[in-house]
Amino acid sequence: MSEIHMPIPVGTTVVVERTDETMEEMYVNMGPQHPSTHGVLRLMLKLDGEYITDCVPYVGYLHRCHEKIGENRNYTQVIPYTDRLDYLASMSMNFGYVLAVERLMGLAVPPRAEYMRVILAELQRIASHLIWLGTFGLDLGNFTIFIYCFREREMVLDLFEAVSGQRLNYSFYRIGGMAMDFPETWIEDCRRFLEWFKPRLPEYDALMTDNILFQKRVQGVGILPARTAVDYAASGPMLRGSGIAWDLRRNDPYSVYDRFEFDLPVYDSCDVWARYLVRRQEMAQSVRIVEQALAQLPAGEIQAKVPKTIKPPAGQVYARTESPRGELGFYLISDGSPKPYRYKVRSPAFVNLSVLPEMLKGCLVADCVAVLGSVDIVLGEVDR
Amino acid sequence: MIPLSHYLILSAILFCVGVFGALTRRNAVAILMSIELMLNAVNLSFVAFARYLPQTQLQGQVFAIFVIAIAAAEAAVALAIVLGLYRNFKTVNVDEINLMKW
Amino acid sequence: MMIFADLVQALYAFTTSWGIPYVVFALVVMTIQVGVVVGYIAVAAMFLIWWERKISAHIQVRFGPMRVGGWHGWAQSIADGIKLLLKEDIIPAGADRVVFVLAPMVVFAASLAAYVTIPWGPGLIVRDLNIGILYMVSISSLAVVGIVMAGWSSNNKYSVLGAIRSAAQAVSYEVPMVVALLGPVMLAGTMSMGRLVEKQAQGSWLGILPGWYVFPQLLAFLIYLICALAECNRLPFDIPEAESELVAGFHVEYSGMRFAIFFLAEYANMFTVAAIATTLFLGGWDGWWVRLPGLSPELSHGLFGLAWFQGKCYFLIFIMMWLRWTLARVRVDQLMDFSWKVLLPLSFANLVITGWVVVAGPQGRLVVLGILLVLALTIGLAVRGRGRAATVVARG
Amino acid sequence: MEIKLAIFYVLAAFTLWAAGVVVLGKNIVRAAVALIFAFCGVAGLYVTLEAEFLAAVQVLIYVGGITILLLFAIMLTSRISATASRVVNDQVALSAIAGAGLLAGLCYATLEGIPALVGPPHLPETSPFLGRALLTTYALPFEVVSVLLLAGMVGAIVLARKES
Repeated sequence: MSEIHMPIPVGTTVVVERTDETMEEMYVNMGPQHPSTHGVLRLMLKLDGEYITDCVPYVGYLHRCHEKIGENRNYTQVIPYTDRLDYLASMSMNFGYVLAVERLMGLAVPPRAEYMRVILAELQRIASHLIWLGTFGLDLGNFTIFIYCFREREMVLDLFEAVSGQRLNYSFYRIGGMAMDFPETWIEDCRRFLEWFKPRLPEYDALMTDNILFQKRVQGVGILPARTAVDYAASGPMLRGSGIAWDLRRNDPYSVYDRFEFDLPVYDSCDVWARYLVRRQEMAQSVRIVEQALAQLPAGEIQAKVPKTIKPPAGQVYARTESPRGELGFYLISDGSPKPYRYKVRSPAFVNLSVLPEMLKGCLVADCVAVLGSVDIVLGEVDR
Repeated sequence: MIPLSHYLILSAILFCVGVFGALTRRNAVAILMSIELMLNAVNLSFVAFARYLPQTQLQGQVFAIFVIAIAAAEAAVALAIVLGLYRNFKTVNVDEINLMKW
Repeated sequence: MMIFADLVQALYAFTTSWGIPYVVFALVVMTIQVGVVVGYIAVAAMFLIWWERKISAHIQVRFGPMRVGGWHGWAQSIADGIKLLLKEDIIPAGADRVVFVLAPMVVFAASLAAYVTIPWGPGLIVRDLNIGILYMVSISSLAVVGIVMAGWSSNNKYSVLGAIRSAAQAVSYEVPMVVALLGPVMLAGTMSMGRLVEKQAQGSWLGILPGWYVFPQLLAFLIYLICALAECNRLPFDIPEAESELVAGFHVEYSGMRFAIFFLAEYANMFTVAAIATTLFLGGWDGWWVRLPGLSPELSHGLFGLAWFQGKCYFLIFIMMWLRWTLARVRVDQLMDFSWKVLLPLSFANLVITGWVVVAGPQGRLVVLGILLVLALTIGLAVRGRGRAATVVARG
Repeated sequence: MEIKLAIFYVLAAFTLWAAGVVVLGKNIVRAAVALIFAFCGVAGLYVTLEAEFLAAVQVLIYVGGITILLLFAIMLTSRISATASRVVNDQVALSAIAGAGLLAGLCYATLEGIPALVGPPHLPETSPFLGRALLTTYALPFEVVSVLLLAGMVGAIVLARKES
């Protein structure tokens, strides 16, 4: 048997010799074409029977030089590229980027635009968590929840379509405001959706949370101690599932998040179950935020005055927002020209993914998909 | 009616095939399989006698059941031994496992 | 059924009158029987595939197939079958060709052979073997051999993992399954499928309930159903082919016709286990019947029996499908734990209690006592298994 | 009558062919598959001997249990994509002689030592009889076998588990 060619990262212990394999020590290549790697992630698993003794994630199959492209476009032109980062939460990506540019320019955004941003970002969080819940159910063999979640997500996408004309890559946020105001009756539609959506959450509970088989699959699996989570700079639901109450919307409030009342779901059992519950509760909290924002929504302008060609003063900025997956950071250096001198994305999914091998050691193959599902990666963001 | 000798000779052939296999195969699992063949051959004789000697009150079949039960226990233990061998020697070829030889 | 026997008699008289030897006659009868069974499996499997798609769709607020054939896409399975037949038959380069080709045949032959002793109606059975239920159990245990062969010969690690899982699962679940089946066998005092049904048709429980063994043997029935799910590799026990973990498990390298045979065998197996459960626990073809106008009582009974049997079987299959589209998949170690630590002790308890009741005589009180004891055990175990909730540290 | 004889010959040839593959087959998995066929052939022979119960038990235990275990062990111990270079050891000739000698002896004993017996045309149903025999006359061996099985199970677990 010839040895297969594969790049082996320096410092890893996985050595690939296929000639001598038995079930006692076997290497399984999971992905990039695998139903549960959520895209083109590739995991090299070292198995002892069904138990995983080592795991190396290989990323980069979706790399498209996002950051280099960003340095060759002007500030406004980068917005559509950010859509493609986390294509399941494009609104949040837009949000983070325009916030960074606005901080760089020292630009104040009209209040109505700020509220619109929060409403859309929280709806986006609901949509993103719905996809996560559906695919997580699928990973564990429950197909029905997938369809249920997609039904609700379609409704969110309808709302987004009514606002922006797009269903996936919205490019709706603008530097200094929003592209357009909400269309007529949109606010009523949104309220109607929220009223419809709230009773759906107990339905998901009945199908997933309260199901003993599901609980057995996720409890005590993929343990991520708080210390390890902090060491790896994990963020978002990963961190909150490890018992650390850290949410940028609360700990480093941006936009108008300090004006809303919402709970921070934190669970400290550090397993897949905790991360599941965090995301599950976050959907309810997002509904609360959207409701408050709709109630407080002020009238007025939606776009600040910005020059035709945006030339931020020379300097640097790091703006971070809480995307559905965790801390999304945009780091920009301006040299006063219309294009960013340096543009860097701190992508939450990539950082969270790096903890995966820690969580997988000693797990079964079946747990692998559960743990990976609980990380909630989007390869567009991981690979950039 | 098929003569009893047919069954007995078939059983004898099967048994000897098993003996040959048990003596010649290198793989421990294959040796085990040959032994299972031998046990089956014996069972075949038992059942044949039970059919042709009704005055024995189906003793042959009863014994065949015992043989099957013991074969199951034997297989389980033997396979555990094979696994243990494999862990220690990284092979299950019995002629390579010769630590006790000098 | 008398009609059936009469038919065979008439055919025999006809052939002998033409001077055709008995061998030819026997072969012809056997061929017809096999043809009928194979035809039934093909049609039933196609129906089940379509039905499962409809059930899953309606559980998931969809419609499922709606186009092919007009009314609710009834011809979808036929179209899919034709598609699979016309697909390229691929054997992977590294595969062990002989075993690879043989594996689907073994699986299908196993599920086909089990149909021999299914009692379709009063007297309507291909061969009423006196070891009927044992035969069915042992023949269906052959299927796992085919699965292991498929998994190994594909030369794919996912399929090997699937095969290993399948082997472990089959070995574990066969034990409680057989022990659970012993309950009704002990009550009836026979292993023949036909006589098992007749015994149930004659008796009655507490004067009002039909004499089906599901009432005194509720626990055995539930254990059997769970084991049957595992035996058919259905969710929540479909770990040998878990698509989100092992892609497709043991049949990951199969395509076209060979895959179709695996698929067909899966649905044929579902019917087999439903038929076993119906025969042993739900009284088989036993049920209410009237004489149809213009037909002899025997024929009407036979037709009603056929309908009852089919109805009960498809009801059980519906439950299996319902479970599949509601539950999550269990993990391989949980599967083993559940079999050895829960099902096996329960089935042994059931066996002991049943034996005690059988020996003690047909006293209604004892039976009820047994049921209660067993139910208490079940509930106790189920309650004990409630999951622990994670601690919440939510802050307002 | 000739049909039964023909069936016997077919089954016998099938069983012996499968046994031959078990003993001489190069590929260990194919040998195991052939072993399954051999077991099924023997089960068929049991049916011709009107031992249906034993035939079913044969399929259930040997095919559904022991061969699965064997395949399990093969998968755990042999390399996943390798063919064995040499399957037999150096004693082939000696073993063949021993086997042939044994066969000759057994055939001689069979043909000369055992009278041509003629059984009854049909046996009564065997399973009730076997059940009664196992729990009365053979109760002690039955219990001993069950203890043996338990010991075997415990032993197998102890031997196969990893020290961790």
